[in-house]
Amino acid sequence: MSTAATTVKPVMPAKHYLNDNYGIRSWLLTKDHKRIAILYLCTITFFFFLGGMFAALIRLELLTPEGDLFHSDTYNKLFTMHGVNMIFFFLIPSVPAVLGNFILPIMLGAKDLAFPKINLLSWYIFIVGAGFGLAALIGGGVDTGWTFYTPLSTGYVRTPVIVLAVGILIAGFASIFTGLNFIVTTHRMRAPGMTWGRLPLMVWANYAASLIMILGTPVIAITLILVALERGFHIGVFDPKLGGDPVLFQHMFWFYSHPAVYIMILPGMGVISEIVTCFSRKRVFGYTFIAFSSIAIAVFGFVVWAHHMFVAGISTYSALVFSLLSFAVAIPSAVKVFNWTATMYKGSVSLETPMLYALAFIGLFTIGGLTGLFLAALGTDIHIHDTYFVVAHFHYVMVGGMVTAYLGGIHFWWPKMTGKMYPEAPAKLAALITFIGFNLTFFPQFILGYLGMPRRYHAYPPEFQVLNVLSSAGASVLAVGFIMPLVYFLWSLKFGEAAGDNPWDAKGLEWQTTSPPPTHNFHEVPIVTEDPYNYGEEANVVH
Amino acid sequence: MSQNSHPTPLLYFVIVMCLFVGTVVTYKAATIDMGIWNPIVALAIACTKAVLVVLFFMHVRYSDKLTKVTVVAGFFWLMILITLSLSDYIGRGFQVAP
Amino acid sequence: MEFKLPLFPEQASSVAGQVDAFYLFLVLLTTFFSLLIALMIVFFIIKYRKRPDHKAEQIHGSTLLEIVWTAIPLGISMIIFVWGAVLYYHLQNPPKDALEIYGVGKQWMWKFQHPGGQREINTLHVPTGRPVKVTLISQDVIHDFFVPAFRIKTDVLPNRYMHTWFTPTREGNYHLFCSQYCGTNHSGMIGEVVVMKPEDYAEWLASGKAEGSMASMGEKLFQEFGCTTCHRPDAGARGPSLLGLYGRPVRLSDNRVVIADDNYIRESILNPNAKIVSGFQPIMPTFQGVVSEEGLIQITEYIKHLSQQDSEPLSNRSNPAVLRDTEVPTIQQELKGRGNEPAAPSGKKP
Amino acid sequence: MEQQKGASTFGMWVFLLTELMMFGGLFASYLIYRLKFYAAWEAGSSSIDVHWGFINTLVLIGSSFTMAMAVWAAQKGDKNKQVMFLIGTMILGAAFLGIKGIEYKAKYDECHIPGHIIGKAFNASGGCMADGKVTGDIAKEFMEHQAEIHKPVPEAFAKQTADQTQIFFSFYFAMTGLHAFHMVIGLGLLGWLTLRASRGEFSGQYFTPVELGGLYWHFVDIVWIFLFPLLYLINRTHG
Repeated sequence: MSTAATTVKPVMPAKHYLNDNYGIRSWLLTKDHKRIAILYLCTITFFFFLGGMFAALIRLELLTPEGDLFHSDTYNKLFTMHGVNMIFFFLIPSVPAVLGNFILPIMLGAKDLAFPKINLLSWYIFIVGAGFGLAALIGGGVDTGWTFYTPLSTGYVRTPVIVLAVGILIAGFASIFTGLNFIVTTHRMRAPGMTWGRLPLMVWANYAASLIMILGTPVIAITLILVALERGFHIGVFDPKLGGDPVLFQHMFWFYSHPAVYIMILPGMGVISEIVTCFSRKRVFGYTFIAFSSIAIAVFGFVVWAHHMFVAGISTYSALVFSLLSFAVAIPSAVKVFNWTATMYKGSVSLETPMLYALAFIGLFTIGGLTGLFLAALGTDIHIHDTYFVVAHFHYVMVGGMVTAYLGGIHFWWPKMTGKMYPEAPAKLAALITFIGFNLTFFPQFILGYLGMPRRYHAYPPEFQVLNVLSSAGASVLAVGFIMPLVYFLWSLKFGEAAGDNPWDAKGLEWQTTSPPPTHNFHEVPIVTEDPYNYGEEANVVH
Repeated sequence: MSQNSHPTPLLYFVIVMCLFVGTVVTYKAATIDMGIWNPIVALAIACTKAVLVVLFFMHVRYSDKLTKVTVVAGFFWLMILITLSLSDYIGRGFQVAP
Repeated sequence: MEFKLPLFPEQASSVAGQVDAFYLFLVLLTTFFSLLIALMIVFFIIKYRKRPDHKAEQIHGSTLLEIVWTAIPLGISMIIFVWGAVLYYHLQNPPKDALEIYGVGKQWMWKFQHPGGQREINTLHVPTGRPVKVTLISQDVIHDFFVPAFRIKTDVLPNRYMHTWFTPTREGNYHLFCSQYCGTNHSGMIGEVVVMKPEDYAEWLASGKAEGSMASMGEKLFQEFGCTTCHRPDAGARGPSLLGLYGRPVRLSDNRVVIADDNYIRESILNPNAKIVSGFQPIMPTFQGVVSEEGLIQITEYIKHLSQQDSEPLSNRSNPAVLRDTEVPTIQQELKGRGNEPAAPSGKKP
Repeated sequence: MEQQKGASTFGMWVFLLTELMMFGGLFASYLIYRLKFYAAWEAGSSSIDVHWGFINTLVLIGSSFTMAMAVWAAQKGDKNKQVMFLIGTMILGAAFLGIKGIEYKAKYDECHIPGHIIGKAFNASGGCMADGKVTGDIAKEFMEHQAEIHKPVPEAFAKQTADQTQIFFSFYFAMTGLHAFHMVIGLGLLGWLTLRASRGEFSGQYFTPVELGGLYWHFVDIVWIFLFPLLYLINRTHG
């Protein structure tokens, strides 16, 4: 099949989900998971660049130590809105709600998610939540930090905290509904022959992330409700003046917000598993181990939250337990990295853009993950907690890991989503620029952190300036790397070549249908008879 | 779940009577001073009642394995939340002064 | 712009070297594994690059390899855990002979008071060669006391005392940062720790204008609030005597045993009936909103002082609440004891 | 169809998992504070009228029974019984909310609503004026209560404990409020189900919506089964 695709110039199918019907109503009332994915894509792209703009302003301010560009209140709002936008309105919905929404049902051989209406509802809920977020922004912005620590958030700041909290709460329900849909779809909507052992790793990863979404999100929902009530009506919950305990807020907050980083990274890991196998032309190494490490991360991810609180006044006993458990969650991540690397062994590796992003992911995630050990270890955490070391670690995992995986995934499935091929040369250049810019931005922050520069500082002692300038310079490079894809993706919509059904010659059900797929994904229900990643079936298989 | 294995109205009636009795027992037990055992008894009865509702009213007894696993998973995660956060507060009591 | 590119902060405390050693170990580990992965990737890209005559060899995996690369990281992480935990335990437990300094954090400044009563704002003078324990509390939101040169940090909470300790080893001026975001002027909540030779420190203390030592100020407050009417060291006193109380275990009316530390004393002043000493009535009024955080610290210091003066506190028969160390039940005994008898006023259990 | 039905039921269960964790956050915080402020918890709990809570528990359990019967009737395809049981469930549910309203009103009159909601500030020691008489003096009640069962406590202690009941009431209202909110949603669902049932939309082959409504309603019942002892029955030994 692939030989035919490469010799004949591919053409777009006559009928697909994009031209099935037209008009704004056909999009806003669609129940097609693919169209909803596109709606999400547009929404979160907006929030990504909004959050990126805040980041740019932050880096601009930090060029000089004096804090002379903005007032400190403005700066505090900038980093709060950067964090909130990026985490709740970009990272959490990024891979699940865009790539997962688009690809998961097709990978399973289903014609849609289990509850298409709820899927659409989830997007609308997200829009309402995002609307509240924007309202808080237009209403002056919030300056609590994305962590909303009490009693600062409940009693001291004078910004629209409640509006933002309600926005996050509502957006949280969007993610709950996405997770619910994924879980039910994975259980109930698999095509004939699609056994659990044949599920693509992307599905496993999204399934694991969905578990966290449905089990963790409600806890932050109720916590934010309590914060809003306490702020609005002065009821005593966390306020020490009324006998409350601010540390309890931190427990409840991190119970969700730590697993939330796995909501962000797990689906990204799924994307990487797909890309690495495809561009190594090889079966994935240790399928079972990668699949179960996703589940292990989801489960262990729930029992490590207090490692954010080692210096916040938890008991020594708890600190020891949570430190130990935190190391436990590092193991499955390490297993994944080793397996991806081993997948390339004796493969036939080619470096198309998605693969470049995937390799960048593996490298950067390794650094991000290993620096996590510094923070899980009690002795060093005392020194580097709440410094730029944390900022650097977090961004290595979230930007170096997640955003890279997201971009890799978008490049990988762009031909499937739009039927058009993006231009390869600028895409490779953008991947390279992103990689360089990213490291230049965030590597100096590790050093800054160990030197003792606290996070969320608007002005800083002058000896930190050199590293901060390096970081800001890197940020400008990174910005170019992020804007380039936006341009060439938009360009490819009009001028890109038709991609053909399977431009990467990849395995998986999504590549067996047309690009773009028809509204019901498959013309006939596929029947799965082989393992995933069955690359090179003609070659001798070594067990 | 097939139709013939569903509970009958009689069974529902027995269950609801058990629940009523459980409520009365909780209420009465609360008026007896059992020291540390009061909340334990109250919660034990509440758990029993909840299990009855889950098993019969919510048909989990007659459902497939997946539903059962879901229910157990829910309580497992709830216990993670409660025990681990509570352990910090109890752990503070164990701290030895220098 | 001054061009300096330091990679490590100065080492100015006894633990700084230990933390740095641990950090360096982790850096080497990280470098090793990152390079390992990176080099493997580069090697595979080159060696197994796509070429017409080369086909991928299909390998399913290897359980042995999986076990190896699960076990090795697990082993390494356990080493890290133990090393980190030992360091943490050391940093959590200040030595007994430490010089005690109290600090109050508020938006957006630090206030410190030395035992001699000298106060300072946003500056902290300490001598070299002696452990210093800083007990901290916040008047408003959560702050964080962070001295990078000492490698120590602790959040400063509004409702209870937190402490940290260090032994300064090198003279100089070091940064003091608030590292928990605390509102508008968070980045301005910085100060300086001045480490001096002990003799210079003594001189500095002597030059400082203090209305009296902290303990004497505490004593004054103690008299002012009429605490002495009840807290007397005689048998008929309505309140437990405070002689020799500090740092000792106390038996409560519900038979629990707690240590009379700073937080216990603070709670007993603000919320006197949360923990009733065995053999006494819950009759003490609250001093919530009456005593300032600094006043509380001074009274605590006075109570601490009382224990240091009295050389034989335990022979004081009017003070039945304070237990000897040998009388303190272990956790197991305590749990057993709690189960056997109905605890008063009633089962304190969820 | 079978797959879709299985999917819906399973989806509902997954949703209930979410709901469970949402209440779970409150339960965990509640337990932590209960350990910390036991006296205030006791005093606050004693100031709630346990009889209403008791009756409400019976009412809600009864409604769970009628709901289970409604699902049974739907399964049998008996339209009349189904509508009857659904309406019965709605009546019991509404009765529950009505009783909850009476309890809330009493707490409002006694100034026991935490914070400054709806014009009245929280006041548990010293009482507050309602209809010309002083009510809701938890401090006084606590003193009398303690004098009866253990030993007299001083006024200062009682006052402080009474002040701390604000946290108890925060949780009381948050937990029962969230529960009542679920009840209201549940009533809406039941109304919709009744309408559909009366149109004869459900049969022995298709009654998934009724079943899902049942699952939701039973879950809300379970939450109350825990709320009742946790909020009302902390120390009733000498009440």
